[in-house]
Amino acid sequence: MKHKEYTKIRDRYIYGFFVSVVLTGLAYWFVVSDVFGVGIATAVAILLLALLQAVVQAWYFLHLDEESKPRWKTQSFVFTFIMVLIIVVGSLWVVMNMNYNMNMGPSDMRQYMIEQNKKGF
Amino acid sequence: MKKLVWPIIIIGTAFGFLAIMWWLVAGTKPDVIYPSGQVGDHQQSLLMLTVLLSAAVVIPVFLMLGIFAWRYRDTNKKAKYKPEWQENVLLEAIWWGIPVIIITSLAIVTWFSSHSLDPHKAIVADKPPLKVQVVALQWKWLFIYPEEGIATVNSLPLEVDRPVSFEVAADAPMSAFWIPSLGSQIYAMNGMSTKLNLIPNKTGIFYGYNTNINGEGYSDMKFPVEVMPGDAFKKLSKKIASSSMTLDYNHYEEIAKPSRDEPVHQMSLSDKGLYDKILMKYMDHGGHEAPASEDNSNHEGMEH
Amino acid sequence: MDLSWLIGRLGLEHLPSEPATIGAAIGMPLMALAVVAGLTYFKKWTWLWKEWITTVDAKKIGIMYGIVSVLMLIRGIGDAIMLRMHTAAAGITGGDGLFQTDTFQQVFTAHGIIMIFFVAMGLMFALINIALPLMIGARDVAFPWLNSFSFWLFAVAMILVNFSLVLGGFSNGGWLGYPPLTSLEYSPGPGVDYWLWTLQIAGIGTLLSGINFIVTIISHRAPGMTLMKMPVFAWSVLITMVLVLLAFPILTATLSMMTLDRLFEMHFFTSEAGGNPMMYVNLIWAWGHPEVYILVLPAFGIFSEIVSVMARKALFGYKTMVAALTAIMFFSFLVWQHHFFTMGAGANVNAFFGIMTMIIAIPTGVKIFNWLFTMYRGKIKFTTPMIWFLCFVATFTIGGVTGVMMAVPAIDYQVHNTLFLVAHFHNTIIGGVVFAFLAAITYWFPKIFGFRLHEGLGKIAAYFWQIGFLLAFMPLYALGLMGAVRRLDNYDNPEWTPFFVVSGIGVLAITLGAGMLVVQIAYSVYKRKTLRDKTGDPWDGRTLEWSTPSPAPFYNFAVIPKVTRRDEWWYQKLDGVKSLKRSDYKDIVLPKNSSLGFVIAVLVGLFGFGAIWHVWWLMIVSMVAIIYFAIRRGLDDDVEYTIPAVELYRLDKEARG
Amino acid sequence: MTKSTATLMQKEHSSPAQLGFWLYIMSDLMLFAAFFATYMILRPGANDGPSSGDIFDVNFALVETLVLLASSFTCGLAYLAAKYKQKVSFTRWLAATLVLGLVFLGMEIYEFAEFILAGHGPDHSAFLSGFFSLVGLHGLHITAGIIWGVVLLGYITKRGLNKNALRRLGLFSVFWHFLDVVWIFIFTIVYLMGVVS
Repeated sequence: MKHKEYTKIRDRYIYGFFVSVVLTGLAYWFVVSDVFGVGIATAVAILLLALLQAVVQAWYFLHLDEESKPRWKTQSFVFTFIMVLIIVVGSLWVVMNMNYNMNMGPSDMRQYMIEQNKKGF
Repeated sequence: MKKLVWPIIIIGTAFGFLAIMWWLVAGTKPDVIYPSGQVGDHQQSLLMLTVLLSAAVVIPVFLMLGIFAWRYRDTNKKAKYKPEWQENVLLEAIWWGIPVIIITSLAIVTWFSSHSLDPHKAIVADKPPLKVQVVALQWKWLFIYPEEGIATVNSLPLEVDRPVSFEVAADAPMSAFWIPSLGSQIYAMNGMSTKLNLIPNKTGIFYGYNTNINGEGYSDMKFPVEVMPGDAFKKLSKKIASSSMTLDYNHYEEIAKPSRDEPVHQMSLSDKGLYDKILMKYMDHGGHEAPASEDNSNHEGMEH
Repeated sequence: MDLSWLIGRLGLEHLPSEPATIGAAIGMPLMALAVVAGLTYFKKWTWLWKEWITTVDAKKIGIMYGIVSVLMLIRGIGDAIMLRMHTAAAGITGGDGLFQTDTFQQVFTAHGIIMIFFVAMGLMFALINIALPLMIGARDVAFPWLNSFSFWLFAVAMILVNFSLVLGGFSNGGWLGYPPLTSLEYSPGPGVDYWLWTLQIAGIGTLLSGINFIVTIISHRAPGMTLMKMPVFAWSVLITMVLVLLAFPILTATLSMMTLDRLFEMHFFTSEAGGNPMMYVNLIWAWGHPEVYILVLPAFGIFSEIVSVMARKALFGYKTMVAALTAIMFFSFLVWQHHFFTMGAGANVNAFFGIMTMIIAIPTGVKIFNWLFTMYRGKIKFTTPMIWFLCFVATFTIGGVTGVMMAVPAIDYQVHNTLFLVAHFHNTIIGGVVFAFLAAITYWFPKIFGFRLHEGLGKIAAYFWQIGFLLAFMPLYALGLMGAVRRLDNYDNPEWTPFFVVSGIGVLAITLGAGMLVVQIAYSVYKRKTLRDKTGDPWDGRTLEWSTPSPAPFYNFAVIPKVTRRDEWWYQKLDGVKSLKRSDYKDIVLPKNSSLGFVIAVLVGLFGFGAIWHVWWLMIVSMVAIIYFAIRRGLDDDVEYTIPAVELYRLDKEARG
Repeated sequence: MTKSTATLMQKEHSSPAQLGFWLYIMSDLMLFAAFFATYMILRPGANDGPSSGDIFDVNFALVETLVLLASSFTCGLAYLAAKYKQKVSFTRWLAATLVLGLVFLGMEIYEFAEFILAGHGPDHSAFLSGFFSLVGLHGLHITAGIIWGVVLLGYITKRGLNKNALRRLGLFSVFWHFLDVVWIFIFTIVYLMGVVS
């Protein structure tokens, strides 16, 4: 006794799964075959794909689109995401800035180390 | 009469307290309020500015607190009582508006002062900057003067009206290098070289401290800062440069051992790159050759 | 005979050597023994187990939070006395003060942890558990069992921090010990591990309570009470719990990384091998600043209630107060870098965070003006809570000003980590948080215990707290400007000695104030007959909790009231209170008591103890037991019991007397 | 979406347990945010050991991602079957979810073991500490999810798809979907961006 709704919801899951697989494959393809070359462009592209896939999953798998009026779950999800961005981007900005100022960040340290080796220390 | 008991107690206590504070503070010259360096002067004037700006908020709050509490006490029959009066757009506009104005002006001052008093910014003066490399050790300070070729422990001789460009690092838990009468403090950390620029404008003996706890002897890390005229400084640095005790990496290892209440040492510097070697202690265990293919053409030299 | 497989690094060498700590190490077990002996003598063990250890009634959990907090307040003030007597003695005798440096450093670290985590957070949860469900017309919190489990995590963490006195000592790195000082390289001992696990366990308990109270406010409000008809205290709790929900995971993450550094020698925050201690400072303050707003926002909520009731007037600008709370919630996550302006960040970074910090001062200022104008054209009763409010406004305003001063990076370069900073945060925490919670204890005491606290003694206690605070901390502002750095255990500048002596006298005055509180409670218990609160509404209140009899019955509301407007109870009294008819009583469902909250929390404590002393088998066994009991609780379906309407009607008649 | 299923979905979406668990998920997001930030800061700190480009195998990570995505899909089907009281297909789908979860966990443990045996354990450099802790934290969550799933399977086979079972299953499926969302960002930020730069 398969309800019409049963198949409708199942089709949503299938659709959601399919879109997610495509997005993952796309990101993988960007990286493996250097579609945008090495560097920032690829990083931004795959991050956008990740964000898109997160929204797709939240929409299809977590049923956020069917929430009732005050929509507490969607509001809290968006607010937490903003806070996650503030913490991650804020921390990166602050600590990278300090590393740069002390020009002794780990990557600069590696450069500095090479240069010191040349001088035979 | 009985109703005046509490107001008298409160006002009496307030005046008693102010008298104690006046007795304590009168006659003392706090370093931060009476600095002797250009950076410290700017910071002192900023402090006074914020006191004035916040007074515009604090004084009305204290006045209203006292007046409203006294006037609208329940035993005062003359006072009007309007229990439902809970909204007033004009009043809200005032105490959102005025603080916004005050904070905006303070924010503008903050933006410019943060850039002008940025410890990384070199101070322009007629004399060339004196280079001092500061190393925070376990519970003492090591000062290296690469150009004069001398090093001192727990004492910092400086030349008056000559900017000093400090490079601050550590070989100890996170510490902080601060001379209140000259201005800003900056953290000293292992394997990280931070910049600080100050300028002493008055001669005399001042004191520097470590403001970040780094273990047992943290309170003993107080050091004298002797600011002297140019020629006296040259004579002193020549005398130290010729002293028998020399500082090389091995002697440095001796000094770096944890100790408290370390007396002042003055030595000549035999290894100019000592400061970089101290930094390298915490880098990726240098020693083996980096991969040959490493292309470092884009590498700009490390400016000291 | 290497027993380390059995007892890890436990050993007699970890017993205390300093006379003061030996005294505490003997005194504390003796007190515990006295309690055990009393319980056995009066045969109260079953009563303790049934009524308290396994209870899920929010009010009882609130009382337990309160008892633990008051005990920890006494210990915290004891630590403060040790610190100030040491610095005063170090000045007078010119020597090294009363205690060894290591003990001094452990005392101020323990003082910081105990005052913030066990007194401030403890009193906050005590008051929220007591007042919130009653205020929003709820029968209990959303997850009663989770509430009991959170309390017992809090209690286990308290036991851990006090047990460090007996064995192993505590961290000496300050209340937020920065690596590399607290990394394995410089502090290999168990002290730092005690600190880590105390914070970790208390932090998880707080996070779970945060979730609990958000859901309570969102889904357990009385019918008709929309968010904008809710009391402002409930708003402050909702916003505080959102901050807890988003900030405490960062604390959990940072402490876990530090634990991994210390247990498995990883390199998150070590200075060598690529680690970055600055990341610890950045993360711990990303939690640290929201934490201080978590402490102060309920205090704002409490004073909004007290001022409105004592002035017999509706709170001025309800919408603005809620808008100010929301603004503070958002901005509190944008300012954390002002705790390390002097670490070496560029001018842009410092300026940005400095300006953000100043912006927060605006909504805080607005709240103070709204309180003042609630007093305007009111009829003010100068009861003890109102006295605390007057002390709060006077003290907190000074703290706010020095805060705005330190928000300017250029000034902070001169006053960071000095006694000026110490005076500032004591100003905002004692002047703001402690004054509010002491006022709230007096305010809600009759609702829980059925009798009021003695007014006269309360006012004297407030008087001593205020004088003690001014004497203890105003000299520190001056000392900070004279170059005195924080956490000094000896100094050789004779000019500073009078300041430290006056500050020592101030701490003694605060101790007198705290002593007066204990005397007040004892005397009020003795005089509880005359101080009995018969009406259930001793302060002529405005919110729903005053519509229940005092002491509030375990079911809070026999019939959940309908709410039509703000300050519902005030207007019900004006229109004449309609008494409940026999037919209004319905069957009600209440949660059953459960011992699993206590059991799992004790197991978590054992896991932490095992981690501190590297007793690996204890960690594994306790983790397995935790998972087992968690699953058993998870699958337990029989968690509620019903009270039939008849029984409820009888109980309610009895309670209304 | 007809009215009946909407109310069906809506009724159990706004219960306190659902809301409380959702808020726990939000706090878990912040926990992961702290580990992500630390990983990104410490990534250059390779302490002369291998950097991200040297040791990550993107193909291996892609397979892991698809496995977890599949298990998230089957978990959705399991919850759907349970809601329509189809016990047989529910048991099949939930078992599939748990097996895929175990495969994912096995692959992850294999990768960790491979690194440790090659001498790149978490205690060798900050980058490795960051990597092991971030991916390990997700692994711990997956392990907890699998234990929860097994217990649920046992409970439902014994007591059938009653109201309590559905409530718990709803929470489990939200937890499992959330883990897949977090893994998307781990796959992107750790593996893909590790190989790119």
